[in-house]
Amino acid sequence: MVELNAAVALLGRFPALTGVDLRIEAGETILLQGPNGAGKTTLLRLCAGLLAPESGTVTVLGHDLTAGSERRAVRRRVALLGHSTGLYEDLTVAENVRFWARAAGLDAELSVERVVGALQRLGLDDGLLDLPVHRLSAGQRRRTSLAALVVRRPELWLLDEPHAGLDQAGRSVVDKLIGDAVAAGGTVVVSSHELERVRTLSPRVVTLAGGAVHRDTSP
Amino acid sequence: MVELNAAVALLGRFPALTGVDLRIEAGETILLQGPNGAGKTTLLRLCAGLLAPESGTVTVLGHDLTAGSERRAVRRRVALLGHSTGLYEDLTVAENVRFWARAAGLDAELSVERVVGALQRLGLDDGLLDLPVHRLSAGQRRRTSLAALVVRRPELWLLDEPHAGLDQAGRSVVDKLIGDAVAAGGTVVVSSHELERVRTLSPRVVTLAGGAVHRDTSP
Amino acid sequence: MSRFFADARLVAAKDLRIEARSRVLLNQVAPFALLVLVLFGFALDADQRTLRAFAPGLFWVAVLFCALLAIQRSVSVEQADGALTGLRLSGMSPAALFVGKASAVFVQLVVLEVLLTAGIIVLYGSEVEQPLLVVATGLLAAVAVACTGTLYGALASGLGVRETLLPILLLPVLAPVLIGATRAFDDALGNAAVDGWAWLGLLAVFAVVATAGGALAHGALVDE
Amino acid sequence: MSRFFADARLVAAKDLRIEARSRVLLNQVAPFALLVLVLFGFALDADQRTLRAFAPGLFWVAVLFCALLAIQRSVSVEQADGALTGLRLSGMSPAALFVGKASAVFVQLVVLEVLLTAGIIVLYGSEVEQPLLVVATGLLAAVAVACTGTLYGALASGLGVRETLLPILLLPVLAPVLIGATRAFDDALGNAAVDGWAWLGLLAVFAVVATAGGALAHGALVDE
Amino acid sequence: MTETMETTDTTGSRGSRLLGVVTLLGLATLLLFAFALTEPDVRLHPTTGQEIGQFDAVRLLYLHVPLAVFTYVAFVLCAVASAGYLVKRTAWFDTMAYAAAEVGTVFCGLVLVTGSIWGRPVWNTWWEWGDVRLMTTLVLFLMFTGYLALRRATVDPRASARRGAVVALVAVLDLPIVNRSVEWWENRTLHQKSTLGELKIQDLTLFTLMLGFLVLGLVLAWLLLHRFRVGWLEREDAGHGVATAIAERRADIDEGDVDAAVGEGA
Ligand code: HEM
Ligand SMILES: Nc1ncnc2c1ncn2[C@@H]1O[C@H](COP(=O)(O)OP(=O)(O)OP(=O)(O)O)[C@@H](O)[C@H]1O
Ligand SMILES: Nc1ncnc2c1ncn2[C@@H]1O[C@H](COP(=O)(O)OP(=O)(O)OP(=O)(O)O)[C@@H](O)[C@H]1O
Ligand SMILES: [Mg+2]
Ligand SMILES: [Mg+2]
Repeated sequence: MVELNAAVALLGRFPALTGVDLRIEAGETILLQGPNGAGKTTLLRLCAGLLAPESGTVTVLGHDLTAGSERRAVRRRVALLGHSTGLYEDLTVAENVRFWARAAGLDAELSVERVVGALQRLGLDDGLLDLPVHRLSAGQRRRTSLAALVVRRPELWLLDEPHAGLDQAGRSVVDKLIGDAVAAGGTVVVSSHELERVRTLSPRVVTLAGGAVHRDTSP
Repeated sequence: MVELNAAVALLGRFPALTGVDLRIEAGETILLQGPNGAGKTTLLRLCAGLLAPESGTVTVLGHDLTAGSERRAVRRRVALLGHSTGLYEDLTVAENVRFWARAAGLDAELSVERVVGALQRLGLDDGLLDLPVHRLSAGQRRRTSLAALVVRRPELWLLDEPHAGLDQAGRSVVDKLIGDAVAAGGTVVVSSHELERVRTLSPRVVTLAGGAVHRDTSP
Repeated sequence: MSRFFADARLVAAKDLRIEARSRVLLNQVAPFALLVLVLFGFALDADQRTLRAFAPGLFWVAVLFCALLAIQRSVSVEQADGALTGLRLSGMSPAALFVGKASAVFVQLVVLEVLLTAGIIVLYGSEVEQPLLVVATGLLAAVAVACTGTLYGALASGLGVRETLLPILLLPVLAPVLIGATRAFDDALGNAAVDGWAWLGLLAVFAVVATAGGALAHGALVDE
Repeated sequence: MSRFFADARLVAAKDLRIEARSRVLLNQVAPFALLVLVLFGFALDADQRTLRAFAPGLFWVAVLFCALLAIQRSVSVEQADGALTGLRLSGMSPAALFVGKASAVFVQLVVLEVLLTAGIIVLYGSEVEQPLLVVATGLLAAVAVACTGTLYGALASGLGVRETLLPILLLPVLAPVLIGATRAFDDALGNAAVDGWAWLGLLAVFAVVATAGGALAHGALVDE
Repeated sequence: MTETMETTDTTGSRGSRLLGVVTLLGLATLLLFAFALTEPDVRLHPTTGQEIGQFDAVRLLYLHVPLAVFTYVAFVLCAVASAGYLVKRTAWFDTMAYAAAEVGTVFCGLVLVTGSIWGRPVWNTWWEWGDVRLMTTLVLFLMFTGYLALRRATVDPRASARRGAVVALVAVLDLPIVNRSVEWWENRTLHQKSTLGELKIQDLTLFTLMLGFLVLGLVLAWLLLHRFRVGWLEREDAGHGVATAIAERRADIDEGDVDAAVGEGA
């Protein structure tokens, strides 16, 4: 599913990943932890095909990401929740989610249905749907952003601190999302600083430090 | 110290606070929780003098914040950690903290000393000090932002999700900061979604919902 | 192919909707356009005749400045909160994205050109002698500017200094458009005995190259 | 009082340091300024003599456009990551903040003016006949533009549409500066028989009013 | 409830409706006088005997001049109200300032339009660069366009009021320049100087001009009244909206949801 061998990635000239070896099987859920600046965000972006590996090999969903065309190909098959929410401030919550559904290539009918489902699952109720995003609170934005991911039903989920900013109900929703994704055959990589919370999701915890895998509690 | 009576605050035309009654004594630590969109951020901004109350009364550190001049006066006596970090991207970590120390009115010598102390406390080690902020990871930014608060030694600390994005070590640092602030006679209001973590800090938990105090476990 | 156009339409519709919500074009860029004409009037301190003689050039300089604003805005909409990353992950072809963004800019430019034409007629006393040439020039130049601008917007995007970088990247490239369109207007407004239609040819070539080149190169930029 | 100047210096130094790091002025605004001169050359398609006659006006239009960029940047530095909130909480007086930000813009404008003066000498063949008048005009106009611009930057700040709103708010107000400075240059470059020193008086009045008014009004805006 | 609905349905009252009727009748009368009853400006050249003068174009006088004067009135009102707002910070001043700015901008636009149309036959151009009065009037118009753009772009009503007030106070500095420009720059203007003081126009012309002042004054008052009321009602509506929104928000709180959100009680 995902396989990295001695993968090095640069941000500017800084080696944010210094040689990562990691293997993730289909249907697995893995938890990524590590100190601030360890390279978690960079690793997720690398797996999403947004960065080119400097050296080493990165294979995701069968694509060898050293080639630009393969990086492009892999992107549509993964979903990445990043530190920023990727929403259009002047569009409403519903319009944003609808746009991202259509942008992912869903046709009009299918997208309507999925959008409604996603909004409900994220607990974005009717009062919020027609608010422009710039009027949302931090957690409401985050939920909208998650809804825009959920409609895509990707094969590989890369979630960078998905619980951040969410209230307890929101956190349970995220946990449930992850559970459902795995049940539907997806693979999930979750980075998080909240281990107590996240550890219930999977026994496998990968600790990054200094841009490399420091410990891997493979089962 | 802080006293709100039926305080209403608008964001645009939306009543983000619908009538908050709250009293905080000097030297107290209170934890603010509540669902996404409950109004936690708005309450903290109101207490910092950044918003004008629409109705009701807000008294902070003896200033009645219905008057513009009082809002201006209270601002220099509080410190607010918000959702955004308030750093200059092109300046280095050290330069940013130094600037904010000087901007708070510390003279040159005093600020040097405090800046060094603050950077150390936040675990921003020498390698990072001369990096421009745009090259930091999410958690490193957050630490820098906290360091810029710590140098001010304010009377009232308003911390909006101070643990968000920090690793375990960072979280302990924040807990220690709060403890030290209280020990030095300060008052601290902490909003957080991570109650398991935060509850050790203080027995008093105020739950906001719908822009008002829903429950207050005053001791 | 149908996915291509559906995607392009989706993106263009999204940008135009954001435009309609924020009213930036109507409330701000349009007044700015007129202002630029007025400033030229002040600066040249000239009589009506001089201004009329220079009207074509000033018109197109004004269009370029307004286009800069429109393109800045088009880029910053994607940048503000990292939406561009989302688009890169969406599987949409970069060419479709390009066509969509450029179309939205094109529509806005046409509106601005109509307004500026009214502006030079009233303020500079220009007279439209060959309406067809004016329309053709306006459309082709708008295509050229929209496509080049969208491409260069992508080049400058993601850099902290976009606001200032974009002008210096874009303006030199658009110099041929400025010259060609000015000459064509010189003819169309009866200012000078040049063959406007020949210059129109230049514009057409530029527009075609910008569209095709932009759609191709955009992939290399956005899709990295 | 000494706190006032210390704060103003702190802010100005910070802005200039950011400037020095990002090199926006040198690498981007300055080339843009020259580009604008060249574009005018293309657009007017005129011989050296015409260009020389219009050089003062074109010079000052170019300064205004560059000033817009510099001011946008000065605002966006505070806006990008919510630093303005920090400044409001710092207890710094809004007047000191105003003076600091305006000074940094002033310094940048002076650099640009020097560059553009070289530009019109080389590109348009202008000749400086009264250096003193040129310097005085340049300095006073820079003060006027920097102060007005900083005030209006604060007016437009925090609005999503700042990039487009600022020009239309600011340019009409600066029309007197454009006219006054152009006339003064007309005299100083020996283009027309106007009394440049009289126009300089207008600029001086404007500069004083802008500085005082700006420092006062800034409080009402920034400090809410 | 229904009663408040009725009063908030309209911005008029019996008085303002009466004013409206009078204004409309006045406008009709003015147009009748201006475009039918008064004579066109035709004189014979003293030596050649040719017909000279402004012919029918002169009829714009009756609109143009009163419009210009009432533009002044509206903008001064706006500035005074803005200053009042900055001192007193009350909604009344702000609503008045916004209303006066909007109506004044419309009037100012009409001055420009009637002036241009007049200039076309008389000066043989729509627009004359270098004419100081024209330019200063245009700048005035543009500054208030900016004012309106700013107000529309700002969601927070307080920020909108405050920022608008600053812009209005800056913009109004242009007014004296517009008015005095023809005196200060005598040789730089085609535009008429202030001649109303030394009127030597025939009776009917004078009467029509005075009628123009009266009627356009009424128009200004009428528009201002309604624009002010619209603004006021919007504000009140927003006020009611806030009360309702507060009630709704508080009613919306669901004990169970809150407990779930903060991870309690489960
Ligand atoms: C776009 C073009 C024009 C503009 C912007 C304009 C503007 C103004 C303004 C602002 C005033 C009020 C001046 C004051 O009382 O302080 C005014 C008055 C007047 N205008 Fe115009 N005007 C224009 C064209 C014309 C033309 C073409 C004529 C006739 C040839 C004209 C004739 C007058 C007259 C007779 C007055 C009254 C002067 C007095 O006694 O105060 N205007 N105009
Ligand atoms: N644009 C950049 N240029 C150079 N170095 C960078 C850049 N962005 C981040 N870095 C560095 O790369 C390293 C890894 O960053 P990354 O964002 O992947 O960390 P992270 O594990 O996600 O941390 P956090 O928990 O704080 O989010 C950090 O040490 C950081 O200093
Ligand atoms: N600019 C705005 N205009 C109008 N309404 C807003 C604006 N910003 C936030 N709101 C609304 O105000 C309410 C309170 O927002 P606030 O940011 O205070 O919530 P919060 O408790 O901090 O939530 P979170 O836990 O998600 O950070 C939310 O319901 C939100 O929709
Ligand atoms: Mg990270
Ligand atoms: Mg919040």
